[in-house]
Amino acid sequence: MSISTHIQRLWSFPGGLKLDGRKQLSNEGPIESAEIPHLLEIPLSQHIGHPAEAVVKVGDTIKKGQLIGHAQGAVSAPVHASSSGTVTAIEERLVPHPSGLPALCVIIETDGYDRWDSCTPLISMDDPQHKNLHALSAEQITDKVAEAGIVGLGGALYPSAAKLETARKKATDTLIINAAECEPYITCDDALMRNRPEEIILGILLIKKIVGARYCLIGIEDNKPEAFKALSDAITGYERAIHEHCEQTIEIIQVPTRYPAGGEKQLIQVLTGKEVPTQGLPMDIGIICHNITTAATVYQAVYRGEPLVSRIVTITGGAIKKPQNMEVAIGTSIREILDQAGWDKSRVDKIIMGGPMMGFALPSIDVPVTKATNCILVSEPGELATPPPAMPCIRCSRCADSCPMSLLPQQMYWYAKARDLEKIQDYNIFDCIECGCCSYVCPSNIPLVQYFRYAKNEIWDDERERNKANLARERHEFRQERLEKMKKAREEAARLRKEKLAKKKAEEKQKAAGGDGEKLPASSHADLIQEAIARSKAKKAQQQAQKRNTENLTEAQQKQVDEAERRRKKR
Amino acid sequence: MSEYFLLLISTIFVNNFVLVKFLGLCPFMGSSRKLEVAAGMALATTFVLTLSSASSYLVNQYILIPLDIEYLRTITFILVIAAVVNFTEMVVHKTSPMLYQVLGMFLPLITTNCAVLGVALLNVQTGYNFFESIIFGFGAAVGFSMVMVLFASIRERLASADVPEIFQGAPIGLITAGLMSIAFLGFTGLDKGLH
Amino acid sequence: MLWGILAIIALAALFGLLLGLASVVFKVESSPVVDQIDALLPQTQCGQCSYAGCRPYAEAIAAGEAPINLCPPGGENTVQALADLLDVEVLPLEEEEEAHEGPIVAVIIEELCIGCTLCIQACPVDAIIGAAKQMHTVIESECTGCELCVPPCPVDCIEMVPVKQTITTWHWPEPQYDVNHTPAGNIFTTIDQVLAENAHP
Amino acid sequence: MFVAQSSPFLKPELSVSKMMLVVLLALIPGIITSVWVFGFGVLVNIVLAITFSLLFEAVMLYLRKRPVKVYLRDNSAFLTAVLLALALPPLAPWWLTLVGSFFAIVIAKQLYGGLGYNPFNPAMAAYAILLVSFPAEMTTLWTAPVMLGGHESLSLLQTLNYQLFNQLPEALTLDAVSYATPLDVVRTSVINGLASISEIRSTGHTFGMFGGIGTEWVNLAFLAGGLFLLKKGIIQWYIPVSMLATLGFFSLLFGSFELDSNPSPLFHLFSGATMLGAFFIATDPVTAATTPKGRIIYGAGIGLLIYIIRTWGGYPDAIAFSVLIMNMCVPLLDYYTRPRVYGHNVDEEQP
Repeated sequence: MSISTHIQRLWSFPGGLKLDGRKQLSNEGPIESAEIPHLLEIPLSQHIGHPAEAVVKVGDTIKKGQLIGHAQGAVSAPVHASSSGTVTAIEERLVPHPSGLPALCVIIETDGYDRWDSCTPLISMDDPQHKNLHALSAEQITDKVAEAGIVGLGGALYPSAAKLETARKKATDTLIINAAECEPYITCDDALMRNRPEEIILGILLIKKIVGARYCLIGIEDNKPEAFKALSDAITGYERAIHEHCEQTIEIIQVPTRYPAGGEKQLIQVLTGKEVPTQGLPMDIGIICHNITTAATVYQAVYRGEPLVSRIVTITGGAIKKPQNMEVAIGTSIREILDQAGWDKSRVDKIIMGGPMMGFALPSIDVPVTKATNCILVSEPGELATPPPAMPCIRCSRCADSCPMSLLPQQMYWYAKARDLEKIQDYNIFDCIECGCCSYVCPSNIPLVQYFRYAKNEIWDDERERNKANLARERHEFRQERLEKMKKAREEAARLRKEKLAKKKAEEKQKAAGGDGEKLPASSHADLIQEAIARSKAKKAQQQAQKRNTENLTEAQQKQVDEAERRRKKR
Repeated sequence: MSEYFLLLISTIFVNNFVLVKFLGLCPFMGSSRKLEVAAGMALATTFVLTLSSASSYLVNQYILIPLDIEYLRTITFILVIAAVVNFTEMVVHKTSPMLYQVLGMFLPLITTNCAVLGVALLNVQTGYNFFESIIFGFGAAVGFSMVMVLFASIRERLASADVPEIFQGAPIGLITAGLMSIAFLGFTGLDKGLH
Repeated sequence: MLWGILAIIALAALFGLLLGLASVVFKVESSPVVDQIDALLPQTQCGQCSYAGCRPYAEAIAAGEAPINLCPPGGENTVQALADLLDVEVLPLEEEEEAHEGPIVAVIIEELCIGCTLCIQACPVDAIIGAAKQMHTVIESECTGCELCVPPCPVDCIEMVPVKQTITTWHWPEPQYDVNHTPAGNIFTTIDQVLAENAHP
Repeated sequence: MFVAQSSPFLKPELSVSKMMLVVLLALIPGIITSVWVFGFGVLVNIVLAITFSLLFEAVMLYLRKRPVKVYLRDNSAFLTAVLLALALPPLAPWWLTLVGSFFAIVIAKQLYGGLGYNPFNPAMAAYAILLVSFPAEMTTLWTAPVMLGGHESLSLLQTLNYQLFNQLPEALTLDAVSYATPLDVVRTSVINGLASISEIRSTGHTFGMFGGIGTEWVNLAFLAGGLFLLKKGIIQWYIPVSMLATLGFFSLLFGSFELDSNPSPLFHLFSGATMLGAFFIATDPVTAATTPKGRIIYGAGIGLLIYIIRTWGGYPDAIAFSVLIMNMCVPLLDYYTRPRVYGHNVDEEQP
């Protein structure tokens, strides 16, 4: 059933939570711009897939937007310098990751000029009717997106070029732009929609052109009316441009506010009623889903030629004096942007990157902002929960009722604790999107999401070990065969030699027997040995004799020989 | 016909072989650690029970009574059961080697399993005819299997329960079996009531 | 009395015949269980189970001669998997020497190596490349950490190094914070570094 | 080392002890009507049961080296004690409650690992063991409902005196005080063919307006408590509705063609401990099934078993046995009634 121009009805997803959005803290006011930091630490792996490989050397002077790490392999994304300066080091530095482990970063000392590298936009800005958009081919735009290092900014961090490429090949008829932003506190998409709606619309047109989708839907939660209005006005503003390039206009639909409506699978289910097949992709049902910030970044890459070097970050929480949205260069240390926003150090309880439902606690604040940083939440005591120790599970099934994927967290928890990895896969643990609803509603305060992450990792580790063991077995068996073959070859050679020897001896004996008939036929064993000894003594004597052919030497040669003799004796 | 149905109900629920008559406890406790193993064991026991119940009736009716050597009943029954068990062992070994490897120790045990011998002897004692003895054997087996599978599923869940150290494994299994038999006492008097 | 004995003998003969027939019909070839056990073993071929490699150990287990807890590299998981497969009790692993947490890999110290190829012959999975009098090195991805190459080396230039954990191999620890065993200290996300700094800047 | 707390970081104010407290709150109307109808024995039982249970729980937790205070405050032992007390006969002697509490807390719960691990409902396991081991005390010590008249009702002191020291006031004998429960009367008369329903109704001792005399009000109070729990969301509708519907359906089915020997559905629903069983005992989350489909089958199973045992079985009120038997089937039910997960066998329903 394809969707007609206007959506007849909205579907809904099971479970989910009614959360206090707490967005009013930071959704007013313009997008501030952060100062240029003194030092930039740009991690080389800010995306899913192979990390980028550094192309600059220590000491190079680089300009803003210049490539510092090119992509490796099919699924990878390049990394660019977010300000001009000199590369002072390429080493392992702390990066925002729950493990607190370091990763390879390019360290740039900025010179403050912030000079842009030569940017090559594909289309010029001053083209009101956007006629020349026709001239552009889908491949050109995709290459530009790949070259600009654009990744899914909704949190998935999947290189967008690869995703668009596969979507273009498959029959994708619906493009969904995810502007739901269901996590509490986070308002960076909201700020973008209010302040730069035209960038978003043009970005969407570009993506629609690449993917060749017939319909385009923007899903936005109904708790952001101002953003909805700003986007609708922008759509009417670009009415003619939209009609120019696609039959169906861009529809913007308000979905009910319920966490996790912003999940890719949940938004698809709400807008189209379709379900993404398990372990499959939205493309399998002809849909592709992109975050709204990613669309705006595509606009910047194509229309302004700027790679992805900065990001809008919401800085909010009880301990922040003035919560706001700030455009920050990637690589800036979080400590600097917190100082800029102003935070009351004595009332800090938790510092979290991302939202309170799916974000993680930062190991330290001297870590850089990366492409994934959409929000820094600095909470005051009492604002976020520090749950008491977990009590045993009483199987009340509130978690199962709240699970948007209708899984059974209480059973999965039971088997995760018992490390029964087959049974937990029977309960489809890999369909869990780690949204946190089950941990939220659990009356015994059990950290269910951490149990499920732990179980998933254990299963992956098991598989990796299984493959390693199989490989080791194959190598071992191959080695056994090789040794077998070598032993056989050696035996073969020994047998051949013995045969040859026996044949030779038979001939000798036969010759000897032929010479003096009356010699005893069976020469006893001892005689044979005597003969052998005699023979070898003769040979040695003969060798000894012509060891030193020094008869007709010239005078000079003779002196040299004596010289060598003396040296040899001395040693 | 309702009389056969009543016999079946009373053998399965009212005087269940494991929980009320306490026969066949060693395979019940021994191979109920995992559900698949318990199901395999239950299947094998059902096969053996029904077959040996029928064949022991025939042997008794057409060999022991005519030759009036009833005093040899127990030995011949054991012989019959041993034959049936060996036959089953071969069938299981052929059909699912995995089950055979896992059941390994318990399959010959069925020979001396008191439930199997119990059925054969009870058949003769209560004077069931051929069809009734098959129903009785089958009912006993279904009762045994049902309780075995339920018990195994509970024990599998108890495997990761926070049971105190000294009670883990068999002790908690026996307590659970005790509670199950008390629950089954709820069925007492059902067959008299149904009459 | 006589009839009784005769009847039993006849019955026994009859059943013997029947069983002989059945055993022919239900002939069974070699038992596939050995392969299943072998599939669970970590294949390090290290011989710490006093058998010449994983396959012989699997055959010993299948034949019932060897207990299931002789495999230190496999550790707790292998014992658990074998116990599940064979439905036997989970025996605790004998921990003689200190168990190194995390996988280990052999590394050849290049300065000391004299190229004697003794370790190459000792390695059960050909994970060491090199030739006589040439530099030897261990292929890290292939090495199973079985430590068989350490003793034969005349100049002791092989060391066992734990594999370093990176961001991609790190994973969430099992949650330990429940009411029965509450760990010391505050488990939650108060970042000690930041708070210590702020409390007394 | 930096020990990370995993997301989510938002938590509503909720805990197991609060949930159990709300359940206890919902029990209060039922308790008050019981005391009003059946005398102070019920109250004495409750107090005794609570003290014994908490004592046993504390001792067991100490022996198992578990933090005693934390677990005691989760009110689960408290709730088990009250449920057990409400199931015991009002004049039950003190040692009956002691043995009952011992079995409920020590054997049926703590030996399995305490809260959350016991496969059998502790209160019902204890009740079943008492019913089987002390049939005399469990069936004869019921007191007549107050609205029946003609029976002396004992004051608090007299009840205490009887229950603790087995002494009755001089004028009274046990028969004068005790009374056969409606279910027991119906069962003994019908099974042995002594009298038909209409004859029993005429005696006026057994049938009240819509259920057993006296017990109908107690059941009504528990029904009210149960509906309160449903509204507060502590329990879901699956188990009570499916249990009561099955019980009603079968009593209607069999009642329709043998009117004289089978009591009406209302009688079944509002006598004995049906409502207490449906809303408070069967819905114990630890021992009940967890999936919606599983819960419907679990409730239906209990309803059917209650009807079978009450009509043909050997015991008058079969709540305990039915719950225990269905508890045995819970692990299988949970495994085979898993809901369809998002994205699984998706092709047919795709709009």
